Amino acid sequence: MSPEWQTVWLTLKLAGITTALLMVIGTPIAWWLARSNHWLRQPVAAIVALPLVLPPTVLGFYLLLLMGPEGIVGTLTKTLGLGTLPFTFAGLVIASVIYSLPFTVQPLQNVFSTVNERMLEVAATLRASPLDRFFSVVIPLARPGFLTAAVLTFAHTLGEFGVVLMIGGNIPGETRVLSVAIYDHVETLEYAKAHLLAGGMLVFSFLVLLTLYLINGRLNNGNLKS
Amino acid sequence: MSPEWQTVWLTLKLAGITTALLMVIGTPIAWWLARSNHWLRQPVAAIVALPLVLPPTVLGFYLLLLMGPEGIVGTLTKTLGLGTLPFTFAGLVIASVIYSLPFTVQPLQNVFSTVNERMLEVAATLRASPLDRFFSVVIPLARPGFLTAAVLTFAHTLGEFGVVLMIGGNIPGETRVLSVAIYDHVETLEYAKAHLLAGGMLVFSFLVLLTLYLINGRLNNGNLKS
Amino acid sequence: GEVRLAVATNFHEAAERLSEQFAEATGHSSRISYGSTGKLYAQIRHGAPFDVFLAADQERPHLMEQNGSAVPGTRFTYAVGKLVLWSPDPEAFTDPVAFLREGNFRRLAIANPKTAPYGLAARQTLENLGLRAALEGKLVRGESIAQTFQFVATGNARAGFVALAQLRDDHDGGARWEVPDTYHDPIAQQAILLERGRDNEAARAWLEFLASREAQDIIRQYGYDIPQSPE
Amino acid sequence: MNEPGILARVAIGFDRFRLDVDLQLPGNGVTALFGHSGCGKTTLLRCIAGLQECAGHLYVNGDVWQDGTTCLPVHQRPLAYVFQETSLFPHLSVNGNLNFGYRRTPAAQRRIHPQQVIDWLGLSHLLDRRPERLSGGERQRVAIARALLTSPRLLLMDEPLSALDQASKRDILPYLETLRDSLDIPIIYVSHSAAEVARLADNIVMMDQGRVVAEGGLQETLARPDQPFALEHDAAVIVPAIIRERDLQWHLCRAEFEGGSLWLRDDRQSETGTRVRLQILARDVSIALAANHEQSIQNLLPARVMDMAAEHRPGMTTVRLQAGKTSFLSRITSRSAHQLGLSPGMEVCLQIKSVAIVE
Amino acid sequence: MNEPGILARVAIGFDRFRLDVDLQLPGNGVTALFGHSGCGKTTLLRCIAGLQECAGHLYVNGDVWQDGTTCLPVHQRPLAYVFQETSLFPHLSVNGNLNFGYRRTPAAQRRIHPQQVIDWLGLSHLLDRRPERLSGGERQRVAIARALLTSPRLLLMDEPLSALDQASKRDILPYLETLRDSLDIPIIYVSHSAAEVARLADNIVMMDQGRVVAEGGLQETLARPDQPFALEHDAAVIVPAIIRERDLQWHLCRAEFEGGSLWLRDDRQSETGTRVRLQILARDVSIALAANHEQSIQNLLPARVMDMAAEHRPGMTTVRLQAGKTSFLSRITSRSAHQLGLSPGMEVCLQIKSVAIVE
Ligand SMILES: Nc1ncnc2c1ncn2[C@@H]1O[C@H](COP(=O)(O)OP(=O)(O)OP(=O)(O)O)[C@@H](O)[C@H]1O
Ligand SMILES: Nc1ncnc2c1ncn2[C@@H]1O[C@H](COP(=O)(O)OP(=O)(O)OP(=O)(O)O)[C@@H](O)[C@H]1O
Ligand code: MOO
Ligand SMILES: [Mg+2]
Ligand SMILES: [Mg+2]
Repeated sequence: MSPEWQTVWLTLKLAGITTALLMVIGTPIAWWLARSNHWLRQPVAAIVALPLVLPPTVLGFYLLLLMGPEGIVGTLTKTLGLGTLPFTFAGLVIASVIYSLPFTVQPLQNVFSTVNERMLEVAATLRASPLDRFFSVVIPLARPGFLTAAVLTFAHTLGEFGVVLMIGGNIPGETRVLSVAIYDHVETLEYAKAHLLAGGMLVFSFLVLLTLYLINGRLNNGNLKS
Repeated sequence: MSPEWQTVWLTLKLAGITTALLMVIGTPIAWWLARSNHWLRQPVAAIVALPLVLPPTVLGFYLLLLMGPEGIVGTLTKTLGLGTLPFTFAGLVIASVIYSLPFTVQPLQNVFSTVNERMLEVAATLRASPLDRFFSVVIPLARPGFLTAAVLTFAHTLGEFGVVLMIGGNIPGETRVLSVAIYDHVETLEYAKAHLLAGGMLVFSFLVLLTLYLINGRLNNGNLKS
Repeated sequence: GEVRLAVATNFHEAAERLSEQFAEATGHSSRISYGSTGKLYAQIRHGAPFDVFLAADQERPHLMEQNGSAVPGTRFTYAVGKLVLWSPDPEAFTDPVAFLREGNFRRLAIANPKTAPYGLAARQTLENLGLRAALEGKLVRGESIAQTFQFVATGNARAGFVALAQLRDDHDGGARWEVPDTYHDPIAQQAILLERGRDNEAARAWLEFLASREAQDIIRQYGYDIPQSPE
Repeated sequence: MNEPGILARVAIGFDRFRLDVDLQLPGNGVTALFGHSGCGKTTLLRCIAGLQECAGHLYVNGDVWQDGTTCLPVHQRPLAYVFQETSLFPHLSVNGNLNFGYRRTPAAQRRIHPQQVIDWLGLSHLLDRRPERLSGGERQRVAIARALLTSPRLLLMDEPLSALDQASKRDILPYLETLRDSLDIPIIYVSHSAAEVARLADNIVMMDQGRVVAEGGLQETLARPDQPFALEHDAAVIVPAIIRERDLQWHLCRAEFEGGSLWLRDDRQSETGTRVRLQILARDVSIALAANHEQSIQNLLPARVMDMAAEHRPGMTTVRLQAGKTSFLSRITSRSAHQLGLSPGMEVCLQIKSVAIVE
Repeated sequence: MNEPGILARVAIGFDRFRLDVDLQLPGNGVTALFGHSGCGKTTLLRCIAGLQECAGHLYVNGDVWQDGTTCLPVHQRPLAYVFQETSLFPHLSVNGNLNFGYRRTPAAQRRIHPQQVIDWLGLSHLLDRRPERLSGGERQRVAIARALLTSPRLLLMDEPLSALDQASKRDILPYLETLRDSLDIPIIYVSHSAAEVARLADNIVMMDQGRVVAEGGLQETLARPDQPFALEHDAAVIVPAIIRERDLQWHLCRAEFEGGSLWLRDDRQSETGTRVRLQILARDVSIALAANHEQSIQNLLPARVMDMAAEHRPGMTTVRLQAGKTSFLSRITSRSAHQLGLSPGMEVCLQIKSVAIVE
């Protein structure tokens, strides 16, 4: 694989894995935030939004501290025999997950809070267990939220850059993703290459998004307005 | 005003103005995207999400090209006697608006699509004009979406950095915002100052978010689940 | 008057100090924006309101002279960077070349040779030691020399090539090896008067001041060399 | 076009359903809309309200609401709509819901005021409540009140009372009657309850599969023995009468009509001289060859058989009779009709077990 | 605890409302839940279903659903619930809605199958439709079908037929009767319609302001002349009988009961020998001192006055009479009662205008 395609592949892998992980992690958090009455609800909601507030590079710097050999997380991963996370793909994924968490949780929480309680009650009287209800009622009703969450998360991880730069160390084939590559080209005045990569990324993303929205529109066909 | 407070003030001003503008701009776009059946709907939805895909610095670079003295927008603003936008506060605002657009539009579109059509019909039979319906029915019913949109937009503009750095040029008192200042401190190894600013920003944001969520929870009090 | 300076990040502290002296000496004030050389270059090309550019290399000032964003003939080397192999752990190495050759470490940090002059110098050093290929797999690249420093300072890389200007004697002890300047091309940092500053008296004054003996002393204190005969 | 009344020509098609209606309704009074589930009643109301785009024209008391060129948007049509399903705003309290339309009605046009409807519909203890904390019937009452508070010039009601118990209905119906009379506006009322219809309606429209299969004034239509309405069990005639006498001891009053008089319960304690409307269900009317006073049925009227029709369901016959100038319906078994030898022109005695004042 | 039947002790308070109920219901048959709007019917059903947390205990046919220590979650209670308001899943087609509960019912427990209910409720042409494209009545029918398809062991129905026209009701009610008999499960049925109740219920519970004010078997309760039910207009007795004779020419049949026999419409074309349940409304029963055969009322029965009670509303008297061993109610004006000199023990002739088979 040529280095360019390696970078593209790595980028898609990172964005894909991050999005998938966040859907799994974010959904229960969002559900709890939307439905619970626990007093910790609001504080947790506020904490979830915090990664957004810090500049990505700065967030990356703190993650570097935390996950480094002298950081809390680093000490832990070392004792677990996992080594340290910075400059590894796993480290990138973890950093991206933390940074993109709000983009997953907020839209989901949002749409979960608009799911009609009555529908859950009906499902319960039709023998659906809580988990079953979640999959058979909440997820279909909350589909626009899932779409938004996935799109925001994926796109944001694609474009995400500060954190990745800091945690990744720009190792070709391991942690150099497209955003970093484009950035490099801009920094070094290789504008033609930058235009090419940026243009390709835009066109590709546009097509992916368009396809997603068209499929979603087809599925909806007016059904979610009721 | 000391330079630090100037930076804080500038940051809040930027985030505030951007959020306010985006609420105004994003709401009709989101409404159209959620409700229209125009064939342009999906393409526009995809375009709205695109600013996310590019690394912020790269986006900033292209905005610089566009709004610079030789860019299309720049030529326009110059003939209008407005000068060029980069390196001005106005330029920063415009760049932030473009970059944060998806964070406003997506959650709004999302929640708009879950607003019960019947409620709008009822309001129409009760003499509410389309605009009136929007303010008296849609906005209250979509409140969680507005909250999410505002929080994501505001927080993202606070932490936003690549675009701001590129378009703003890091000019003290004019375009140097907190995120850039923290970044500077980290870059120049002034860790103590970086910790202070980052910590302050986190605590402040946490408190603001918490307050927001608490107020929202109070307002809801179970009313949006119906 | 006021001069607006665009300064490469690695020169940040020195520039702050210089502008204080400059103000005392001339009464002119200065407003400093920092950034990576590449970014500042792009901004200046697109109308950024800077009068003077203190780059981290000679390539970009040279380009500017050619494409008309700067005033020809005002370019000169104000500082020469010094490359250091550094590790915060004093035990890390005593014989730096042996240390590099043995390669008993997981990560070695350098700045990105494409974007940062110090990175280029670091790569040349490794090439001259004949270790570039051997170490390629262990390199992590910081986007700027500052990021490279952070990789090392946080312990995530065992050692790294940083700028001498970044090390404080007081608390950045550890093991260090000042790379002899025979191992790499000189890291010549050049300054230039920008078109916007052509008629700014303060801008010209700043450049004059930057070349002064007083300024050179300060620059040296911050870990740079002064070129023997300014070009 | 400038004549009073509602002229509605409405056509619209769904996948498997087509509504095609051409109606001319009086400009005031209640028109009952009847028909099987799925026959298009709600769709017709939605077209009239402008909630459903459709082809056709619509003139209401001289105003053009829709024709080839114009189509008034919903909020500019001075109508009120009580939806078939609950439709309260979840983000507003009961009070907020009530005021929604009231606030948007120009003060000069307000003819109904909050306190009135709150009293009528018994809502005073609910005003601060959120809709989700109301019972089904309470919600429905709030929806009715909210609609009335816009002082509409056309009132569309889609089964407004179906969620209510008999007692609530009994309490609310008189107010709807008052409204009908005092507002002088047309009301289109979808209901499956014959009792409600007989009580409120002046006019009946019967729909089937998207078409109007019968329409007409309440009295004429009900007095047709072959009536097409699915009322059967509840066939009735409506007789205008005047209260002439009250028996305070037994809580009875005597109402006189063209052709006789009837005793009935003095429910409303109407003064003598009051004009009333009596509803007499065909099932409450039996026929004897001669008057027998030794029984609990006290309303015995001499009458003449006019015509007879077998019913849709076998075994029953509806007989139309005339007492004086007034028509009555009697529903008896076909065997009785045969055994009594009933035939048009025959003189008999009507036995009327029960009479209700419906207005 | 292991005895059949439902033992429900339920208490819960809202801001201004308190439900406090202690009920013992039979383990099969229909219990009608009656009461004014807002009296707590829905709340009671929700507590039984487990949708509303409440204090108390609940035993259903020997199973513990709730007591001090356990509380079965909703989905583990083998019940079905037809909600008062439409509750179809908007993201599923009619078919998807129907199958939702069916798929989740273990195959061995399925006693009702999709094709059956689709036929009963006339849904076959709607299966692919989305709920928002159904009429109000269609939605309600789908909701009933969906609930039945879980083959529940307790069926809770909150005004299931209120959105339906008379014809649809007439079509559906027989199936509900069949269900009641064939499934051998208890059904709790909230309804405002006396006709539905009289037809379906074996048992009546009357609520007011969160409390049970009366309960009992349908027959005993209805035959009390001072009956506390808000039925009044629709007071009736239910008489078990056997079809003895059919008059095919006149579409009539004769049903014999303890104390006489009655002619009625041969609606169901039941074979002779069939056991039926007759409903006789008090308003259809008049009283004569002697039999008069020269009239359309053909069911004349000798009977004895048992007792009399003035009604809640003045002017009317409900008289309980006995023909053989069977009780009847007659509703007449108090003046008639006085003029005929009715008193307990007196022998009179019942004139019964109309009889309906309800089972
Ligand atoms: N949006 C739609 N798309 C397709 N078919 C529809 C739509 N809305 C209604 N229908 C169909 O049109 C017919 C008429 O529906 P409508 O709601 O007018 O009936 P209705 O007379 O009000 O019935 P009900 O008494 O049950 O409320 C029904 O057969 C229904 O299935
Ligand atoms: N969540 C709630 N919070 C406060 N009050 C409530 C709540 N739910 C119901 N109520 C009140 O409790 C009472 C009983 O309500 P419920 O729904 O059980 O009545 P219902 O008998 O079903 O009436 P309907 O025939 O009108 O449906 C009503 O007065 C209602 O206002
Ligand atoms: O000052 Mo630099 O251009 O980031 O090494
Ligand atoms: Mg309808
Ligand atoms: Mg209820």
